[in-house]
Amino acid sequence: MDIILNTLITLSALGVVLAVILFVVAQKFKVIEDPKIDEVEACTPGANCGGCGLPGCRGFAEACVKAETLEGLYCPAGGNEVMKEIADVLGLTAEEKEPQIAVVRCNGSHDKRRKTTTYDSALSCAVSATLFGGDTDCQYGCLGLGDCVEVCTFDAIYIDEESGLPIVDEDKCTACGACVTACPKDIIELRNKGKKSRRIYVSCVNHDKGAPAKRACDSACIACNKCVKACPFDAIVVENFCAYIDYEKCKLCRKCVEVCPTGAILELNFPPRKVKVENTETSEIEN
Amino acid sequence: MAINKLTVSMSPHDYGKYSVKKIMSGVVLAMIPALLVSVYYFGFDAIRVNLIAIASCVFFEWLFQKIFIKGKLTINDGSAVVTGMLLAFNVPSNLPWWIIVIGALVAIGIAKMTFGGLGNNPFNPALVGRVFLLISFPVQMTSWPKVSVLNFAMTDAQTGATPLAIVKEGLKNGESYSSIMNSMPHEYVDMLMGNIGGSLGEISAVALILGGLFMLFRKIITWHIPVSIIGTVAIFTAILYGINPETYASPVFHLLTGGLMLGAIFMATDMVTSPMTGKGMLVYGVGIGVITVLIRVWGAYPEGVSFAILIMNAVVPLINNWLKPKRFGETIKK
Amino acid sequence: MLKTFPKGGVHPKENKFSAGKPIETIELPKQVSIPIAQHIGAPAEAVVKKGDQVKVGQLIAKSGGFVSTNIHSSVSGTVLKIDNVLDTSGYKKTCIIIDVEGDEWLDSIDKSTELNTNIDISVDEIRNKVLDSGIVGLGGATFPTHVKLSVPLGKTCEYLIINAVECEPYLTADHQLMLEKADEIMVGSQLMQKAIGANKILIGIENNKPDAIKIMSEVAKKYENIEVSPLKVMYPQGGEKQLIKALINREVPSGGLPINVGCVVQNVGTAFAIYEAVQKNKPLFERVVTVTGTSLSKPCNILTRIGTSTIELIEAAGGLPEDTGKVVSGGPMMGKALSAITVPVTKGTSGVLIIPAKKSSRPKTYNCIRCGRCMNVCPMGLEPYKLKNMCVVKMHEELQAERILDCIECGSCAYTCPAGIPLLDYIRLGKANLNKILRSKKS
Amino acid sequence: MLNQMKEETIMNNLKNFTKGFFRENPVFILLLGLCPTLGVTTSAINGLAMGLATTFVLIGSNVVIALIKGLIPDKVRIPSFIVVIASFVTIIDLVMSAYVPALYESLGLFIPLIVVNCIVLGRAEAFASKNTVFSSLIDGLGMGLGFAFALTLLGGLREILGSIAIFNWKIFEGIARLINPATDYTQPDGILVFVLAPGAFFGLAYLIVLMKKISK
Amino acid sequence: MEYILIIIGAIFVNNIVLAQFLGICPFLGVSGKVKTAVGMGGAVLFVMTLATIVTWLIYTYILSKFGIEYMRTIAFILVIASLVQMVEIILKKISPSLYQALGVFLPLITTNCAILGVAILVIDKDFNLTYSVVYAVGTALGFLLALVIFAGLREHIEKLPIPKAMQGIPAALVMAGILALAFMGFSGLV
Amino acid sequence: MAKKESTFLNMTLTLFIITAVAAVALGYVYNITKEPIQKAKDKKLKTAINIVVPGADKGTIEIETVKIEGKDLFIYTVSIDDKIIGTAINSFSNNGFGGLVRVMVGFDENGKIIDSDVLEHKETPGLGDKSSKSVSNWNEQFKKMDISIMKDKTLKVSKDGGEVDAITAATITSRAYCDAIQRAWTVYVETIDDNSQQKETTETEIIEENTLETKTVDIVEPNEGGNDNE
Ligand SMILES: Cc1cc2nc3c(=O)[nH]c(=O)nc-3n(C[C@H](O)[C@H](O)[C@H](O)COP(=O)(O)O)c2cc1C
Ligand SMILES: Cc1cc2nc3c(=O)[nH]c(=O)nc-3n(C[C@H](O)[C@H](O)[C@H](O)COP(=O)(O)O)c2cc1C
Ligand SMILES: Cc1cc2nc3c(=O)[nH]c(=O)nc-3n(C[C@H](O)[C@H](O)[C@H](O)COP(=O)(O)O)c2cc1C
Ligand SMILES: Cc1cc2nc3c(=O)[nH]c(=O)nc-3n(C[C@H](O)[C@H](O)[C@H](O)CO)c2cc1C
Ligand code: SF4
Ligand code: SF4
Ligand code: SF4
Ligand code: SF4
Ligand code: FES
Repeated sequence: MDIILNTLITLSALGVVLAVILFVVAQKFKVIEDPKIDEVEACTPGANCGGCGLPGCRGFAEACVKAETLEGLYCPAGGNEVMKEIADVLGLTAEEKEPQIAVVRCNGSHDKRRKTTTYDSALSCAVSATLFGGDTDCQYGCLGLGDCVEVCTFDAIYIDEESGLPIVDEDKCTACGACVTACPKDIIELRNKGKKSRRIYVSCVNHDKGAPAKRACDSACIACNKCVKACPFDAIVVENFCAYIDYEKCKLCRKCVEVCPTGAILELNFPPRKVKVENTETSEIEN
Repeated sequence: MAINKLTVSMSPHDYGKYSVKKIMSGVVLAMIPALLVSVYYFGFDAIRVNLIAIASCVFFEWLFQKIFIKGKLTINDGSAVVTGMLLAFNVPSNLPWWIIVIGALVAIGIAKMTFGGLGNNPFNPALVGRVFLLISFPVQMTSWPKVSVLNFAMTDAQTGATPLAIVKEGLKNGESYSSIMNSMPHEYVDMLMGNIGGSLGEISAVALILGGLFMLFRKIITWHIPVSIIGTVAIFTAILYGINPETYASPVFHLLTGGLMLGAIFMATDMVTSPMTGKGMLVYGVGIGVITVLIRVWGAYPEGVSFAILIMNAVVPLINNWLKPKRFGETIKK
Repeated sequence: MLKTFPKGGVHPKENKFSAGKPIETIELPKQVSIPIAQHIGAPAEAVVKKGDQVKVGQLIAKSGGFVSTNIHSSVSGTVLKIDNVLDTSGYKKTCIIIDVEGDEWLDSIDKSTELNTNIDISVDEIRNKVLDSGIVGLGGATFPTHVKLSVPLGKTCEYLIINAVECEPYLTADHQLMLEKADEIMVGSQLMQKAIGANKILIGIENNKPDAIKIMSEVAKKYENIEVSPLKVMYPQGGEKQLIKALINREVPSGGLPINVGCVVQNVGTAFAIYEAVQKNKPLFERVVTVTGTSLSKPCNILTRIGTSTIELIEAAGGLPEDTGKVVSGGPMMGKALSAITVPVTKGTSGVLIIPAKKSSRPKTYNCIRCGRCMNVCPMGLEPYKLKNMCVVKMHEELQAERILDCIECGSCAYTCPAGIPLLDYIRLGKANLNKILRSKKS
Repeated sequence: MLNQMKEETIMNNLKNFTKGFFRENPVFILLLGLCPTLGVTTSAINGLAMGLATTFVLIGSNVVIALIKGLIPDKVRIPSFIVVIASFVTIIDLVMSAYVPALYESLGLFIPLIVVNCIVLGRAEAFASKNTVFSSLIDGLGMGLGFAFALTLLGGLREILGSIAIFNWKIFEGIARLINPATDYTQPDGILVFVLAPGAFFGLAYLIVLMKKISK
Repeated sequence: MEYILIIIGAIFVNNIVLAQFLGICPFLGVSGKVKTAVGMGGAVLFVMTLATIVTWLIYTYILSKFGIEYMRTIAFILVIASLVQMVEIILKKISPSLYQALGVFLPLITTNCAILGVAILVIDKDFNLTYSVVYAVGTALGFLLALVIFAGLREHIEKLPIPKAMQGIPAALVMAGILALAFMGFSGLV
Repeated sequence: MAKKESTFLNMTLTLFIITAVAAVALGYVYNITKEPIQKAKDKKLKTAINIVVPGADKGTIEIETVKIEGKDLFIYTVSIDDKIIGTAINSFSNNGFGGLVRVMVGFDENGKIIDSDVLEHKETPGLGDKSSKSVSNWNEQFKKMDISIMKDKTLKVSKDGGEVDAITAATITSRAYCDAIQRAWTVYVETIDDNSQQKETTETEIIEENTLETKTVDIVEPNEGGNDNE
């Protein structure tokens, strides 16, 4: 029995003494970090892709916990679902965003854009871009060396061997935007994913005049303005010799696709048209 | 007009004469004398061990590249051959084939390809393989066949100990160094030429030095590492010998026996796992020398070069961080 | 022992095929395309328009800022159009395209060849003439010379260093210029000396040009305070920091300019151009270009008008060989590979190098074997292998700490790497990215 | 309605239970408690024993902490938790040395060190202090068994490679005995490194790689 | 001499991380950068020495006296946990610069089993107080050495194209394994 | 869950209560396990002795401690019904590959070795650990060895000109084993020889077969130093 007594006395004394000390140092007993940060971090996909613009998922979690509203905080990788979870944890409401996806605005596959030189330096678009305009006559188009592929944490983009162009995997892309910043040619854009993942966009960014553009690439936008006229919703503008479709305005009517003489406008995930159309080939590339 | 498409690349547009392949084949060439000596003394077994080691190293290099580094295969750079040969040089000539294969697997699989292959490994692959084997199979790894000139008959050779082991055991049993040396069946000349027991590539100091000079001449290695290792060992053991010649072996003995020459010339100089600057190399070499003597004299193992090199390999990043080249324009503060 | 810089450097095969070939002129081209951005700094602004008639030496584009300079017509004729044309940069850039009609020079230009050693002219006048004549550094960087001739307040300049090193293999333009125009170069140098107030002129020439050393030393005796120093052959001795180190053993501090150690460095070609501009009123519209290459039948040095298509130079040197794989503007170590042979010659074009297909692709690349060769040859004491790795994984802060911005892009590292790693490609990329970041931080 | 809720909690509990094995395996994924993982796994049986001892502490402390969580002032939370954990560790320490002395000896220092095993305190903090007693119990069980699973796996791997045996059953010799009970065959040694320190690191490294591949 | 042997033994032969497997979590966790490794090593050196002294005293003069040795685990961990806290507070007051350097690592030390491990080991080994302190210092130096070497290695391979599957912890563990292999060379030294 | 307010009183009280509860609970467990722990220890010792002196588990054991070279050496005299059936000696050698090796040697009344086994070692698994009975039967060769015939010699491995076959590639361990046996024998001879009491004998205790169950005899634990790990 004295063992129990000894134990009791010693340990309790220790406990009390420590408690007294701890009261003095109470403030600092543990790593002061809001446990909510961990919880929020647990909700994030943990890919550390940086798509939110903050240093990693933990950085994002910290920002969320600190912030009073979730406005302006969005995890593109996790999407609305994750944001909802986070909002639940923090008792806030999440912003809803229309799902987006990366599109590669270049149509210059190997067969459409002839090589005029041979590139022989480090296999990096950024390196190549500091050296010259590209190994074709188009100095705006995709260099095909895959900087975008390199940065994608989700394996959502790959270079198609045949065309030499990057292809975005619809299911994997989280619209984190990493590839957008990586591309030295500013070819990749985040666009609304659209209903049933249907999208229409001008797959060209060249600013050459029509003739040299056409010479350099068979499916270049030649700034002919036909699509502008065809669009019933004023969604298309031509600037600097290149057409651009505003995805907020575009109603996916596909009229522009039909009139484009070079097939620079791409449509994705539409059912096949009943009437025959000449330039289906362009949509084949992506599908 | 141009017939060919012009090539566009960044400057420079001219290139020097060295290539990895040339460097590696240079190392292989430099190892030939030592290989010949080993064949002379160990016969067919030396060839057998070398072939198995090289073949399995190259095979594993190929295999792991398939698994880990999809895409380009670069087995033809020759580094796996060097690793294989050096692994073979570091084992007894009567080692069973499956142990050699395990050694190659460890060297290439664990020590090299885990880190992404040539150039990325922080530790010397052949030595990792060797130390792994030494610790895993101490029985087989420390039964040294007795040398016998041009013995091509595949008889089971007798085993004998290495001079280092003889001295170590003797000293541990309280014998004096001079009496051990008196009963030692080898002369210094034997040690120089290779007529002693040991791993198949380490026995002949002369052949190894020859190879080293060749590599120096071909600018494959610089003098810093071999000189600093050998110098440190010589000085350190000379001091000990000076203190008490009865309990410590002489510097000449230390220099000529064991894997010191092999290590200093061929293994510590592996550029992948050694420091970049001359100063760094000297620090590295001195470190190897000191640790080698520590282990040889006071440690449990008779031989310490392999361990010393591996330990200093681990310190190389720190050395590189610490001893950087002198930057141009550093002398004047902005 | 000849002087040289102490650390790093390589010695590629010299291949100076066109050495000793007198400077020739070639037939005027039918058309020239003159880029409005031929120098470091802001592009010039075109002052002519389609259909305008221009004469040789007439101003066609005006300096677009302090660090910028004027552009002059190199031919007489009609402005055909102002359009985007592929130039040395590999991109299409704005050029003034002129159809050549005759060869009518501005009257103000003194076409005589007699030497004018009278430098009794005010400092401001020198600078103005240099700016008006559109002089830029002809050593490669094409930095507007009038800026370099204005020593900043509070700094003094002791030495004017004339860079006659021509350390690039193949190139001989400066060499030949020295042989033919030694006196003019001396006068030009004196003009610069006056402008910057230097006490002394040092001329550094590599020892592989003994004839130039001889002539220059002889001529220098006629003038005061000019010293010619032979130097050991070692690339990149022509880099201004290396040259200063070799000649007067001073190190330009990291991030600093030669003026921080009391020097200004100018190329011999620049000195000659300044002579012509100040003494002869002749704007910079032509320059000497070496056209060379192992496969070329007639390697030569050509005095050519700015804006001439490269192909015409090649034709003059014996035509483009069939097996050509690469055409480089400049030397093999620092030159820029052209994506087409139609690009116009600019003020910065010091040579055209033809490389056969066999030699035009890069060596096979392996992983870095950490041999340290790149580090040992780097004249700036950098660690290129490390910089490259850091560039790949985008560690920009560390890159700055490792002094990537000190890299002079000499290419010694990539030249020497046994693993054939395009070190300089990545270092350039890293520098560009880092500069971008630094700029955005500033603003 | 009620049924459905029950079902949900059961599902939840099941999830809590299974996550410890793969998705949140403390060793392979969370990389916690590595010292015992590396230190005691010279054989499968050691690994298993250590794992079970840890499981006991985990369950015990989880349950008790979930019970008393409402009573503890925030600032002495950690010390209180530590006392609870340390008590269970001492219990298992005493019990093991009393009833399985051989095993106790081979685990040595690592039994008292369960106290500082980050998993235990981590679970107490992250789970038990916020959840019900029952789900804390399930969580402790799941995590503990996940830990035991990892340790047994690593122990098994090292034992097979290092001594060609599994759960102390010598494989070659065992098979030889099965074929001919009278045989005096003694099997060769394994790859010794694997029962020594370096082998622990190698084994864990490649198991983690494997586990990441599998759990993907 | 004896003390030197204890220190050498603790640093090289029985390195706490590479041979005894204690403190692996911080060894893997805080070895990303050489700088932080030095900080952590310093903090461990400090706390380990202090904790060993205090726990030794408590064991010898309290637990042993009352015959309740079996309570050492619970007593030690309580003491260590509060000690770390106290050190943190005190440091903050008296030497802000030291606190800046070590502060972030202190909380990590509570759950570092090397601290508790050494406290228990010196009891198991029946060391007297001086021996215990020397042993603790040696062990902590061994930890520091291993941590710094390892951080150097990790900083180095971080920049290299390691195969994806091996990146991070697996590669680090393999290096730790090779390092442990190399350190076996020291066996028998003491 | 709402966090509980922290005040001095409730903090101290909580910790006090928790430690008190823990203390009582642990004390209780300790009391329960105390005996089995003691028993396990005794049993371990007895089993160890029993291997080298069969029958020890049924006899009475007298323990004597001798200090040599700063280390304890234990002598267990085993008797059944006051008849000494053998002496087990827990001896050691410092010369093992991993340092200390402890060997239990049993002598019969004639000074012949009954049997021996390793108690504690840090030798390499697969090599030095072959000296242990549980791993190999190498130490069988010491059985029935009449060590007394080599009064003036020392036990040596064959490599050093002795009579013991060393373990393959573990000569060092084999030597250490011989060294330990030699030491045990020296001590044995000295203790038998009542006159030679130069060695300082520290304590003597007796464990009796029947009393073991109830009496708590403080056995000097042979396993001092602890097996760090592995
Ligand atoms: C951004 C920049 C600013 C410079 N500013 C000055 C300057 O203020 N004064 C000057 O004399 N030279 C200046 N220089 C010229 C350099 O000193 C050097 O002569 C020029 O860059 C060409 O050298 P390089 O061919 O070795 O690169 C400047 C150069 C650059 C690139
Ligand atoms: C690697 C390197 C090599 C150079 N080589 C030469 C050279 O051979 N001759 C030369 O005149 N300028 C050379 N330069 C340019 C000089 O650094 C410097 O810009 C020039 O001499 C300044 O004169 P400028 O402004 O008149 O061109 C080189 C620059 C670098 C970076
Ligand atoms: C990793 C390793 C562990 C070893 N462990 C032991 C050991 O535990 N006991 C031993 O006697 N020898 C051990 N040795 C072998 C000794 O170093 C030495 O070679 C051997 O004892 C000499 O014995 P031999 O004369 O039978 O060859 C070990 C060797 C290695 C490489
Ligand atoms: C001088 C020199 C020494 C080398 N030494 C070794 C060596 O000791 N072990 C080895 O595996 N490879 C060696 N190599 C080959 C190669 O560098 C090595 O396999 C790399 O470490 C693999 O990344 C050597 C290469 C050279 C050029
Ligand atoms: S494809 Fe681009 S936007 Fe989509 S996930 Fe990959 S990097 Fe992010
Ligand atoms: S889209 Fe941009 S980044 Fe991607 S391959 Fe093309 S040029 Fe490179
Ligand atoms: S790093 Fe820059 S300065 Fe150094 S060798 Fe390479 S290119 Fe030249
Ligand atoms: S020269 Fe090439 S291989 Fe050698 S260290 Fe530099 S980058 Fe690596
Ligand atoms: S388990 Fe030892 S430090 Fe985490």
